[in-house]
Amino acid sequence: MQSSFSQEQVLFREIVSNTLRELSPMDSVRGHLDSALGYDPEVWRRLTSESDLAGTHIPETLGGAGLGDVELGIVAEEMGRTLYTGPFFSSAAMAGTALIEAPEGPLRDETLGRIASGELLATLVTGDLADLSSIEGLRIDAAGALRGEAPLVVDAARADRWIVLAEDQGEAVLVAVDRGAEGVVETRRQSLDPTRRLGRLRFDGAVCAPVGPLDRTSLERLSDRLCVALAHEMIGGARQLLESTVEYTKQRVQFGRPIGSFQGLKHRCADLLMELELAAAVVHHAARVLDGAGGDAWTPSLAKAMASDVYIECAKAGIQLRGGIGFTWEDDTHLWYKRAKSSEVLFGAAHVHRERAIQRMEAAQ
Amino acid sequence: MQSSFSQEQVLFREIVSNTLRELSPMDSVRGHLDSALGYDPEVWRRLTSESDLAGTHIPETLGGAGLGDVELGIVAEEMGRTLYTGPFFSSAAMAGTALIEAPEGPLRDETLGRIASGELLATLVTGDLADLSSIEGLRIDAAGALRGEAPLVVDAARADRWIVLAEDQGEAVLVAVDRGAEGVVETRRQSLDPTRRLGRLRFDGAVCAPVGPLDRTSLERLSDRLCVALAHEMIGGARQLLESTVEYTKQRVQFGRPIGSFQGLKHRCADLLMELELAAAVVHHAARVLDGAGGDAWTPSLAKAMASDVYIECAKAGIQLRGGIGFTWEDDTHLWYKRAKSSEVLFGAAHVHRERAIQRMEAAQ
Amino acid sequence: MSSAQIRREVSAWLQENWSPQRSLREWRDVLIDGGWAAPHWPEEYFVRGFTLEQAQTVADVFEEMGAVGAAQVGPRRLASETILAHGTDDQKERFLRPILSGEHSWCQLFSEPGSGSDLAGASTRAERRGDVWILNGQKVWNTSAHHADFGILLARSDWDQPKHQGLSYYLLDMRQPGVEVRPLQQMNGHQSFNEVFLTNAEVPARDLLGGEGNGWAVATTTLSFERRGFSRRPRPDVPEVERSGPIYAEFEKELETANEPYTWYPQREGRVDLVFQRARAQGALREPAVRQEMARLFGLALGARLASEAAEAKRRAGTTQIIPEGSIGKLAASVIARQANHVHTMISGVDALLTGPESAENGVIAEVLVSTPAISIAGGTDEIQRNIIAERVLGMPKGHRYDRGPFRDIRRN
Amino acid sequence: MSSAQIRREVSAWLQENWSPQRSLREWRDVLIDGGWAAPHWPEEYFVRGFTLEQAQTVADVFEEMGAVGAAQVGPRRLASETILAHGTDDQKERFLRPILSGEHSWCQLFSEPGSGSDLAGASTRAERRGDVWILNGQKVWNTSAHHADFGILLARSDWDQPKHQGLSYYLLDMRQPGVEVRPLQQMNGHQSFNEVFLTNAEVPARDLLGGEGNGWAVATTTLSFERRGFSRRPRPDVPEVERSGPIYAEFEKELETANEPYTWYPQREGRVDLVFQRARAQGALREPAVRQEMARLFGLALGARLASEAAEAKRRAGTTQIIPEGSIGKLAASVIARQANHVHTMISGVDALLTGPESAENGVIAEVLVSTPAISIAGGTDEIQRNIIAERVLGMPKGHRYDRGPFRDIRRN
Repeated sequence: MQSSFSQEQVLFREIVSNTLRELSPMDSVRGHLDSALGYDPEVWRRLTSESDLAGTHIPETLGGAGLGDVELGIVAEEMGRTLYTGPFFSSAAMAGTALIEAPEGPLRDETLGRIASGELLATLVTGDLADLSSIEGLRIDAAGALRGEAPLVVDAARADRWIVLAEDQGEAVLVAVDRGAEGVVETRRQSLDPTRRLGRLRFDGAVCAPVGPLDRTSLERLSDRLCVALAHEMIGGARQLLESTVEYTKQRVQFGRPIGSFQGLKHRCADLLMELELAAAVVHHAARVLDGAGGDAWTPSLAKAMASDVYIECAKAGIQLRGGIGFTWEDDTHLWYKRAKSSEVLFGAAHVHRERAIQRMEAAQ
Repeated sequence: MQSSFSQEQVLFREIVSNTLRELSPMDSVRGHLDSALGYDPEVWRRLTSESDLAGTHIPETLGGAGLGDVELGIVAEEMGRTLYTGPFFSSAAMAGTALIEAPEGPLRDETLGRIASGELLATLVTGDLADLSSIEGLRIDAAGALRGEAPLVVDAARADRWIVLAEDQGEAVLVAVDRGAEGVVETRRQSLDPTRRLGRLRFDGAVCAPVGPLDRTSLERLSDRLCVALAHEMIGGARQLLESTVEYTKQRVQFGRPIGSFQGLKHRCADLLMELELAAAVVHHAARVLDGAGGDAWTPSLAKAMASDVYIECAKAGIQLRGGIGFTWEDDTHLWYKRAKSSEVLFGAAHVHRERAIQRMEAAQ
Repeated sequence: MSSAQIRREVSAWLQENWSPQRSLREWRDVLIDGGWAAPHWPEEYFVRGFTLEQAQTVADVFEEMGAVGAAQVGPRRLASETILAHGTDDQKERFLRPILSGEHSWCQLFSEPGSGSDLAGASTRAERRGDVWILNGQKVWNTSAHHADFGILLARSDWDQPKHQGLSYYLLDMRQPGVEVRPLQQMNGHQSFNEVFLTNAEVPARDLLGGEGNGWAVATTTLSFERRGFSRRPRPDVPEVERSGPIYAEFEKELETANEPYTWYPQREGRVDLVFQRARAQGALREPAVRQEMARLFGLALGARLASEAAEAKRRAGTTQIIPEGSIGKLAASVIARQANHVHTMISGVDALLTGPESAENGVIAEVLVSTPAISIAGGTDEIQRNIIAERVLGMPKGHRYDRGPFRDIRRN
Repeated sequence: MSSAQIRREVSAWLQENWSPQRSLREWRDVLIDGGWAAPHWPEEYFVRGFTLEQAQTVADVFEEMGAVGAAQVGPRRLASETILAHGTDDQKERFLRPILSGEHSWCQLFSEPGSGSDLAGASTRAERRGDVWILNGQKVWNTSAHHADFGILLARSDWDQPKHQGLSYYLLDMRQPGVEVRPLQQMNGHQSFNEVFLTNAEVPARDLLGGEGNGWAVATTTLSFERRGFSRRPRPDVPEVERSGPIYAEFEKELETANEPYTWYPQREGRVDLVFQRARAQGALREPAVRQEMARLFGLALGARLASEAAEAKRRAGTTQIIPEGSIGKLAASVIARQANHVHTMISGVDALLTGPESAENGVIAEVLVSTPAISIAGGTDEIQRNIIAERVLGMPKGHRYDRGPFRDIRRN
């Protein structure tokens, strides 16, 4: 029960899906979890230079594919399915989308071009990862230098360039800080989710290059777009989990029968599939709305909330229905579970987004 | 898994239970649903004059049994089980408890005595049935007369005497208005729950007799006690529903087997029983706390919220597991369902009480 | 034929033939003879063999021009589609036209007190005596049976066959002494259904549909149309052109009679449309806990609408076969209705104690509160939908069956 | 004997015998010979035949006086209670005393990769050769197996019997070449369990417990003690008297070793105790949606505590038989742990992204987030508990069994 994608979008998904399954199977993901980088650089090179995925939603004029939020969502969804750990989400989705929302200019355009080609890794730095439309915590001082702390930065250590959302005389601005700049203290932080790396950045009058201002609309749009991209990643993960769990229940025999023949398990899986289909429909719709199909301003928040809920439910079921083996380190299920937990709170938890959706509805009335 | 009651309390429950089952079986309840009174006066006479139930928690010196909230709860629980429709809850529990919380005095004492004996029916009248600790809507004017509207009054039409909670110069007071007093407009209202009758009372300078003031503590205690009494009624109803539903699933055969052998239904019933046992434990505990066993001030609200949730879940399951027959008028299940719906909102819905419980916890810290 | 072509052709035909001054009966004869009464039917039956999507285009043009279509609502459509699929030429000749014209109304006689979820467990007895089948038993949940002329009926003609193989499917004349219809009241006060008692009721042998012992296959066809909403009431759209003329009064009356059992169906679905305005009016928009539950509800409702649109598009493009994903939509509708009930209760607060015309929204909210339990039962319980989803969509293995072997040996109530 | 009498007697005996200057081994000998090591055991085994309630009184007095009791934590108590119930005199003579003294530690070897929920489906092979049983197979989820001296083990001694009748129960010496123990890491990083591989491991015939083919009945005894919490770690109460003396160091070390696998168990239960203070510190008390979920959690936790106190009282007064209501408490613990996880996540917000010593409460919250899934699996899954509640408490009928007949013909992985 997929929502209606165009022929091209269906084909695009198929290509992305096949590429990821081929290039980044689970043993590759697991093999790099503890490596210095946390991902296979060769796979990333091929995903960018051969498949051009990093430029999916970056304008063609800047070297990207010029596609929209629907296609960005498709990539995120398939990466969620395969639990891809490379820097796509931080660099292309987070930093990329922030720059796209900024006014055109040489620094923005050059950065976007290099993000698209994969030669430069960036990430988005904000003072509050729970609310992307907030500009608290980081500010430009009178001398034009950057001050403040970003306590949680996705892929901080991987980025060559930090795209920082800061406050400048009450307004939101985007500035760029290159790795190696003075006045930056970077700390690696221990992430609950081993597939999502985190760091802390302190800026004590760091030299930064202005990218441009972000007005209220752009800021909210940025938040909406990243929530929707993340929501895609989540429903991809949820679907993978549900499928693999159902498959497990068909194979696993207890009491002389496959456990998938027990009605208690069947009903739980049926409920999850229903919940997933509704969430997926809203998530896909939200991307179309962002792509200008028109629609209601509350869909991004509903999408994030619903995707959060169904992902964590699928993750809990994934462990539970596997029994003890699902709770072991050796089994893969816990990696999705941890991704579900980290995605649940990233960019704001479900209850925050439910409240925001109602606020948007009130504003629209 | 009953919480610990004393030997006397266990015996008391047994007597109340047997009495109600004998005097007020389901055909008697249904037989009187559409009658003018809505209950069998002969049954009420026997419950009061023979079993003294109306005086359960009224002081012995005034002719009651002098028992506590635990015993009041036991009566309410057994009446919830049998869906008793007589004026116990309005007269003994609601008006009775309000008077007990008021300072001693001739009018209070006389009224309590006559409530205990069953010869007088009273009910509690407040401006806001959603919040018993609110005194909005009804006030004593400069001439000492009662003004305002009580939009929802339980058993308004049955009462010989209305015990009214009103505001007098910023303070809460209890006054009594006798049926027939001038300046009172009484309207019968159509109740969703045919086992709980409702009316509206307008007082346009009605003559009233002062009973006495209620300070903040008494007012909150009144609210707590009635919430806990109602919560008992609710878990009684929930248990009856769960038991009868489980019994139905053992008898009803579909696909060549009792439907109770389907694991989907088993797991649902098991979850309901667990939820019910936890709710019942909290409800019983709340009564002990009120009776002075000591304990936390938030238990009454937790009790009301948990009882609401489990009652409505048992009611939904009661209909669902019976299939089409459960949705018919002829079947009894809908009467419990409607009682569950009315109890859910009476004295404040579950979310209101959950919020109140946390407020009490904060206050206690 | 393209959509534009169809539009042109239908418009031209209506320009020439449609007149609101005709009687309903007269007009329907013109309509049927003109071949526009059921454009998705095969060409030998009045019509054109259109796809459902093309047929929708025809309906759209009728709607735009204010023209009245064939009689469609209620169980009659289930009957006509099933007869079309399984009937003899004789049956089609006799039954289809009066259905389209509105002359005959029909009811469905499948469920029994002992076979609810387990429809194939029907134990109404059918015995052949010469040229006549004699029927004895009880049916239940029969919408419109009290004014139906005919009924489609499932009965057991062979008790020694396994459950699904001993059933036959009959076209029953309701106007006979052996058929007694009694109204059945629901917990929400409506009487939308009936019980039907059969005491030596008779069906001529020629009105057995689809052959003896083939009843389950035929019933499956009916059920597939039911699942796809063929018995649904038409949505109460505001007409786009002014409607005046005697035919409209007749048509409205026909609709009213047919729709009468369904007036509470929107309430059964939870009336999500009323939630926001009610929350605002009652001040519940100030309550964060209510807002949380509203957002959950709106998310589910949006998801279900989007998913069903996608499924609908799939269906229109495709065939008449059962899409098991329909069960996901059905299950979702239950979840949504329950959540809507919950939210309406939170919004109403103690006002939820009331019912009737003086209660909220002229009693509509109260009707929601006591009607939503039906949606997870009627037309296949939630439990059955979950089984279908698990087994047919997710491919999980079936459990042990207790109802194999000769029907007379199977345990039943 | 009344509680007061017991108190007097125990106090007097401790006054006379207890000294924190003794070595642990010395003291335990005194304790066992004095008859206070396991006061609920029958009189012929060192002890007094007390009820569990009386035994608790004894334990209370020990606690108050700071006296060290018998070695109790971990699977050793499951072993001792089972041997007491089913052992030969010889077995009781050899095994019970070293358990009480702490000399021997034990582990439980029941679960297998192929038999988790379905414990009776064990397929570890036991073959008798002369005076010795030869064991081959794999066990899993074996707490403390890496330092255990002995194991209680369930294995299949007859493949032609039905599932529950072909099992036997063995007392296995872990210190032998045929037993290999490998640690098993969980998703929360702890290694509380082991896998145990048996390759021609040997058990002398005299260490078969309860008779050949009687393994399931014996295992049921063990499981009933497990369900009643006999393997639970002692709660970390603050000692009521000052504790100084060499014996405490030894005792602490014994406890630490035995408790090491259980350090994350409080986190598995959700750490409801931390919720309120965390909510206040994080500012989450200002969020109404969080308050709602907190109230739900506290209600469930209060209900579970009260219900389990009531059940505990019943147990202490009564016998050792299985109380099926225990399954309600087990199921409730799962619901509570999940809700606590949810609430901790809401409270932490993006701080829930972190783990390790620099994360909230020194990593405890993060450990909650990745540990609660275990509680609904270990010691009988939620699904099994629901079956028990439905069938044994509510009396709902059992479904079809697929595992009848000779074990070798039953389908398995």
